[in-house]
Amino acid sequence: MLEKLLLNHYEAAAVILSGIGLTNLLLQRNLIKKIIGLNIMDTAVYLFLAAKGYVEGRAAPILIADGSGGWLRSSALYVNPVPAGLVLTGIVVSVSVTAFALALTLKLYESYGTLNIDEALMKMTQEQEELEARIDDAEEEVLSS
Amino acid sequence: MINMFAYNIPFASIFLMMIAAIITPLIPNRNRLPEKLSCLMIATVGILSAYLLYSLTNSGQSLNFNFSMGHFPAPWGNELRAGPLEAVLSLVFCTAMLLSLTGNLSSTAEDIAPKRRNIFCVLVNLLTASLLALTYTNDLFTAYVFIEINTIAACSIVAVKESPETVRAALRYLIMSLVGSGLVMIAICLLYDLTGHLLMQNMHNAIQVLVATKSYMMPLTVSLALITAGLAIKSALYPFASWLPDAHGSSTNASSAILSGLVLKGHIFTIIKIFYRVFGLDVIHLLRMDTVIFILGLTAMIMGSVHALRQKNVKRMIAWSSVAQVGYIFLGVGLNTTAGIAAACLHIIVHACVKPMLFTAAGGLSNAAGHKKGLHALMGTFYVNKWAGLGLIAGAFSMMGIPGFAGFASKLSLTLASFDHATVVWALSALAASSVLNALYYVPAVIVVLTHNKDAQKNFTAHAPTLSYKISMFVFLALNFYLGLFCVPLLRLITRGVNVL
Amino acid sequence: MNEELRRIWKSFFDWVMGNGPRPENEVIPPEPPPDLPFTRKPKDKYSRFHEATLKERYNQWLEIHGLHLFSVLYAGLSVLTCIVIVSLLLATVAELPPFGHERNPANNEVIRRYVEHGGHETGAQNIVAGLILDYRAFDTFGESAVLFTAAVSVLMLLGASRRNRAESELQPHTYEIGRNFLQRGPPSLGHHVFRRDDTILHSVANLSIPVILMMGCVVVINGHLSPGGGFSGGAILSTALILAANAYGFERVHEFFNERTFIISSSTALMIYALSKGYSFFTGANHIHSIIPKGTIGNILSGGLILPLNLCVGLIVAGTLYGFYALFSEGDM
Amino acid sequence: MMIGDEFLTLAPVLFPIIAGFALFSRPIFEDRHIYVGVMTFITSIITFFAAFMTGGELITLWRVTDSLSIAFRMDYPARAFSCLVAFIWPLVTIYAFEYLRRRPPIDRFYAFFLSTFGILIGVACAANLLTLYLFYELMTFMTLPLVMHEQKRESIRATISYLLYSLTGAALALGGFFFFQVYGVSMEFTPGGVLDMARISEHHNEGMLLTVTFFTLLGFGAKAGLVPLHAWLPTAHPQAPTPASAVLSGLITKAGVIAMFRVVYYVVGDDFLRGTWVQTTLICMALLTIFTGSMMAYVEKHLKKRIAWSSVSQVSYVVFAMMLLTPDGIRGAVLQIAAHAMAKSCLFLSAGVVIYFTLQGANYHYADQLRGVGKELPITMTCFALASVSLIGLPVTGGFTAKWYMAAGALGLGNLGIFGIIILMVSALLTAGYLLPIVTDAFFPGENYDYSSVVPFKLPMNMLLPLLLLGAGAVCTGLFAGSILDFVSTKIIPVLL
Repeated sequence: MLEKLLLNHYEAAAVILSGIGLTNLLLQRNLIKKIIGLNIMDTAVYLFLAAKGYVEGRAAPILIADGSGGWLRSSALYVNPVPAGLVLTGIVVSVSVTAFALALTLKLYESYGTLNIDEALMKMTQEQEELEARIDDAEEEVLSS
Repeated sequence: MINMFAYNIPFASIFLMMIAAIITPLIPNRNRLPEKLSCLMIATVGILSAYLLYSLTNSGQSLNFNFSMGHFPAPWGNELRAGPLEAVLSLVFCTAMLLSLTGNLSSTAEDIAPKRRNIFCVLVNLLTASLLALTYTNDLFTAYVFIEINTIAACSIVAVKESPETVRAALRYLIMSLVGSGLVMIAICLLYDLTGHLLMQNMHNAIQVLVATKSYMMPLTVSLALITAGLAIKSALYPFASWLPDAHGSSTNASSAILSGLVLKGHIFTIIKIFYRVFGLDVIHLLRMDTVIFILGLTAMIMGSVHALRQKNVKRMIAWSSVAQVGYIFLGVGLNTTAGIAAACLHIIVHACVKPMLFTAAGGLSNAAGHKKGLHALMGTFYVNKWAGLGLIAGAFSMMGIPGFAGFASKLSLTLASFDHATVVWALSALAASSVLNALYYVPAVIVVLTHNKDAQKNFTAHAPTLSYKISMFVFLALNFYLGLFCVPLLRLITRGVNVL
Repeated sequence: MNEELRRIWKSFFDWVMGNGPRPENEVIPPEPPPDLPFTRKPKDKYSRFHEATLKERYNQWLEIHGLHLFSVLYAGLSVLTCIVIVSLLLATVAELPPFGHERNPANNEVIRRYVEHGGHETGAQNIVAGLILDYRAFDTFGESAVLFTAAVSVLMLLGASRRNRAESELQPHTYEIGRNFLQRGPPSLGHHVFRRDDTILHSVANLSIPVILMMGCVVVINGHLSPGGGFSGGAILSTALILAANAYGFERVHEFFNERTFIISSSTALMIYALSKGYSFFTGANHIHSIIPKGTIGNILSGGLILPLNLCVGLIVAGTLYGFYALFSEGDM
Repeated sequence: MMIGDEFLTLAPVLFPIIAGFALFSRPIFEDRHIYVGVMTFITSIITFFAAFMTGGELITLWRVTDSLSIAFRMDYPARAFSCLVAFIWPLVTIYAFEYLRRRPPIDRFYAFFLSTFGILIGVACAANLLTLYLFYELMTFMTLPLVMHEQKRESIRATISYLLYSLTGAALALGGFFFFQVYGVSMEFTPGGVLDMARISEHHNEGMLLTVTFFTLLGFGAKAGLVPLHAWLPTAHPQAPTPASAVLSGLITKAGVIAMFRVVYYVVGDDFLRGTWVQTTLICMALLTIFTGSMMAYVEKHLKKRIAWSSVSQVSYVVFAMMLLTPDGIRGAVLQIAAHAMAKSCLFLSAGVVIYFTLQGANYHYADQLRGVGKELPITMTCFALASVSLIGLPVTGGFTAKWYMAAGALGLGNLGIFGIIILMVSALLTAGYLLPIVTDAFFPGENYDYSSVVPFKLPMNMLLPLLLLGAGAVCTGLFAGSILDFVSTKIIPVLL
C-alpha cells in the first residue's frame, strides 16, 4: 500500500490537503477561516486533477508546428486536456462560491457583530427567547382580560 | 420517430430559462415586469414540456432520444437526454414553480425590497434552468456545474429576504452545500480517472467492465459513497438535514415553496440518475449502497416527523416534514428495483405539488394572523382566508396519506413496491409510524386553524386573498386531487420512463 | 428488611421528584384559569418551594457545561470524521491507476480524438480552448452562468442594501429576529481610507496599468493559440481596474465603470455568448451545416467562435472580479 | 322505480357530509337548529329508504386503480347498522339542541356532527377495504372537533390522545390493507374471505398472514376500546359534550366493531381463523377487556367516566361474541350491538341531564353526589334505570338475550368458553355493582335526606323525548328480540357461515 501511495504521491498529497481543508471547514468556528478551509479543499481537487491529467514524457496540449506548415497531431505527444478544462471550471466555481460566502459573512457581521458562527447563534437564540417572552406576555394579557 | 420541434424542446427549455435570467437585469424594474417575464417564460417552458411529453408518448416505440449539444457526437461533446420521466418531471417542476411564484406574489412584495425583486427573478430563472438541466443532462460534469448554479441560486433566494436570520440560514445552507459539492467533485474526479469518461452512458459501460473484471472495486465504492453523500447533503437526507429547517423556515414564502418543493428534488433525481444510469442497479446492490440508502430513508421518515412534532413555528414544522418526505423518496430509491424507483419518482411529483401548496397556505394564514408564524397565532385564521385554510387541510390530509389525496397514491405505490423486497416489514412499519406522526403534527395545526377565537381575531389583518392567490391555490388543490384520484396512468407513464432511463 | 428498602426507595423517590419537606408558610398557588387550546403555557410565576428535581438539575448543569461539552464533542467528531475520510481516500488513492502512466483508463479514444482531430475540427491550436469552448461548450456556458449567478447574488447582498439601509423600505414585520441589532446599527466596518497624495502608487499605476491591460488583452485574444483565454485574461484585466481604483480612487473608476455598466456589459456579453453557442448547439443537434468558418490553425482569426467567446468571457470575468473587489471594500460600485 | 339504487345507496353517505359542510359557508338558515334538524331527519328517512328499498348491488363511486375503488353496498349487516344509526342519531340531535344552547360554537359542532352521521353510514356500507379505511380515518378526523368542543386544556389533551390511539390503530389496519391487497384475489368484501389460499400456501405465508390479521383486528379494535389500545376511551368520551359522548360510546365504538367484523368474515374468512391462535388471543383479550372495563368502572367515581369505562367493557362483549365464529355468537353480537347502543346512549343522555340540570349550582359530576336526584328528575332516572337494567343483562331486556346467545355460543368452545362464561357472569355482577347503587341512591336517598329541598324539575320536551324513546328502545330490543333474531338467522348467518 505504501509503495502504491508513493507512486501516486501527488494524489496522496491532494487527498491529505483536502483532509486539511475539510477539518478546517468543520472545526473552525470563525467563518473566514471556514471559507479558507473550503478553498484548501478546492485546491486539493485541482491538484488531484492536474496529477490525473499528466502523462509521463508528454507536452502540454498546444499543437506544435511540424516545421513544414503542418501540425504534429499524434496523441502520443500531448497530455490529457480534459482535466485542464475541469480544473478551469472548478476554479471559476470556487471563486464564485467564495465571493458569495464572503458576502454572506459580511452581512452576518453587520447583523451580529461577530464572525464566530456560535456567537451569532447564541445572540440569535437570545433574541428568540426575548421574542417568545414578549409573545408570552401578550398571551397572558389576553388570558387575564 | 419524434418530430423536429419536440426534439429541440429539452435544449430550448434550458436555453429559454437561461436567456430569461440573463435578460432580466437589463429590463426596467417596474410594473412587475421581471416577475411577469419569469412567469411567462416558466409557463412557456411548461407548455413545451407538456408538448414534449405528448409527442414522446405518441411516437411509437422510441420513447427517449439523445440531443447532442454541438457538432460532435456523444463521448466527445455534451449531450442531453429526454424520455417520458424527464418530460413529466420538467412539466411538474415548471408548474410547481409557476404556482409558487404566482401564489405568493403579495408576500414576495412585502418581504423583498423593490430593488431586489428583479434579482429575485434572475435567481428564480437560474434555478429553473438548473433544475431543467439537471433533469435532462446526460453528462456527469454538466450535472456538477448546474448543481453549483443551483446551490448558489438557492442560497441567494433564501437570503433575498433581508433579515439577519435569513443571512445566517443561508450561510449555514451554503456551507453544508459546499461540503456536498466538494464531495461530489472528488467523486466525479475519481470516476473520471477510473472510466475515462464523463458521459453517463459511457461511464456505465466502463463500470460494467470494471465490475466484471473485479478491478478497482475499492475506488468505485468510495466514489459511489462520496457522490451519494454529497448529493444526500444537498437533498437533506436526515442526518445531513440540519440546515433545512432554518433555510426553509426563515425565507420568504415563495422561496420556501420553491426550495422544499423543487430544489431538493433536482438533487434527488440526480442521485436516481447516477444510480440507474451510471452504476446500474446490480452494481449498486453489489456495493451495498441500496441498504445504506434504505436505512437512511427509514431514519429520515421517523426523525423528520419527530422533529416536526416539536416545532412551534408553522413554517419550520412544514420544513421538517419535508425531511420526512425526502425519507420516503429515499426509501423508494433504496428498494433498488424499478418499481421502487418509479414509486420514488411518483413521490417526488406528489411532494413537488403538495409542499409548495402547504407553504403557500401557511404563508396566507400567517399573513391573515398579522404576520405571525407561531402555530398558536394562527387560531381561527381559516375564517379569514378560506383558500389558505383549504390548502392546509388538503395538504395535511395528503401528507397523512388519506385515500383520495395525492399522498396516498405515492404511499400506496411505495408499499406495493416494497413487497418485492426482503425488508417489507420494516418499510411497512416505518410507513405506518411515519403516517401516525405526520397526523400528530398536521391535525393539531388544522384544528388550530379551524378553532374560533374571538380574542385573537381582533388582531387579524382582514385583507382578502388576491386573485392570483386564489387561482394558484385552486390549481394546487386540483393537482392534489388529480394525483390522488388519477395516479394510475401517471404511474404507468413513470414506470415506462424508468424502464428506458 | 423489606420495610427498610421501601423507606429508602420512598426517600429517593421524594428526592428525585422534589417532594421534600415543605415549610409551614408555603403558599399553594390557585388553579390557573382555563387556557385557550394550543397556546403556550405561560411561565409559572408562583415559585413553589421544593428541592430542584433531577430534570432541573440536569438543565442547570447543561446550561453551565453544555456549550463547552458540545464544542468538545463536535470537535472530536469532526476530527474523527476527517480522519476516517482521509484514510479512506488514501486507501482509495493507493488503488487508483498509477500516476502518469500512458495506459491509464483516462487516456482513451476520447482524448485521442481531441488531440488528433481537435485542430481541424475546432480550428484552435490550443486544444484545451477547443475542448472547453467547442467540444464541451455547454459546461463552460454553465460555468459562466455560475459566475453570473454569484455576481448577481453578491450585488444583491452588498450593493443596493448597504447603501439604502437608512431608507429601508421593508416593513418591520419582515424580521422578528435580529431587529435589535439592526436598530442599533452595524458595527464599524473600518472602511478603506483613500489617500490622494500617494505619489509612488500613482507613478507605478500610471506605468503599469497600460502594460497590464495590454497583457490581459493579449491573453484573451490569443486564447485559442496559446495558454490562457477568457478566464485568465479577464482576471488580469480586472487587476488593472483594481489597481486603478486603489491609485486614483473608486470615484474615478466609477466614471466609466459602475453598477449599471457592469450589469449591462456582463449581461450583454453573456447574452452574445448564449446566442452564439445556442446557434451552434442547435445546428449541431439538427445536423445543419454551421456557416461559421473555422479558419486556418495558428492564425489569429481562426477557431470559429472561440475568439468572440473568449472576448465575452474576458469581459464578464474582468467586470465580475472588479465588482467583487469594489463591493467588498466599498460596498458600492 | 323512480329513484335508482345508486342514488339511494350514496345519498345517506354523501348528503349529510355536504349538508354539514354547508354550515361553514354562509348562514343558510338564520336558525341553525331548524336547518340541522331538517337535514338530520331527511338523512334518516333516506337511510331507512336505502335500507329497505335497495337491492344490495355494488355501487362504485370512484375507481382508483384496477383493483382499488371507492364502492358501497347495502348488504344486510349494513342495513341493520344503518337503521340503528338512523334511529338514534336524530334523537341525539334533538337532545343536543337543548344541551348545546349555551355552549358555543354550535356551527362547528353541528357541521361535524352531521358529517359524522354520513361517515358512519359510509363505514357500515363500505364494499371494500379501501372505502372502509377511508371512512374510518375520516370518522376519526370528523369526531375530533366534537371531543375538543369545549377547547379546554383537558379536552385538547383528551383529543390528542384520542387522535394518537385512533391513528395508531388505523396505521396498523393500513398495514393489513397492504398485505390483503397483495395476497387477496380482490379487495371487494366477499363472505368467506378474499384471500388467495393457493398463493399463501405456496409461499408458506399462513403464519405471517395470521399475524397481519391479528394486527389489523387490533388496529380496528382501537376504536372499539379493545385492551391494549383502550386508554383513550375513558379520557375522551367524558370530555366531549354529552350528545357527542352518547354517539361516541353508543355508535362510533361500534364502527370499530363493524370494521373488525368485515375483516373477520369478509376479508380473511372465518375458516382461515377458526381454531388459530388469533381467535384464541382475541377472545382472551376481549375477556380481559370485559373484566378490566367493569372493574375500572366499579372503582371510578366520576359519573361520565364510569359510563365510559362501562363502554370499554360492553363493546368487548361484541368482540367476544363475534370472535366465537359461531351462529350463536353472531346472534349475540348483533343483539348486543343494538341493545348496548340504545342503553349507552340513554345512559349518557341521562347523565347529561343530571349535569345540565345542576349546571348552575353544585357540580354533580360524581356518582356519589346523586343522592335524591330521582326525586327531582324522576323520568330521567327511570330511563337511567331501564338502561342500567339492560346493560346488566336482567331478563326481558336486550342485554339478557344477547348474553344468553353469547353464552350458548361460548359453550362450544371448550374450557376457554367456560372461562368466558364465568367472566361474563362476574362482569354482569360488577355492572350491577356500579350502576344499581346510583339508581337506588337516586330514588331512595335514605332517612336523613331533606325532602323539603326537592324542587321537581320540568325537563324540556326536546330532552325528554329522546330519553324516553331510547329507554324504551333498550327494553324493546329484549321484547322484540325474536324478530331481530329471525332477521339475523335468515339474512346474515346463511351468507356468512
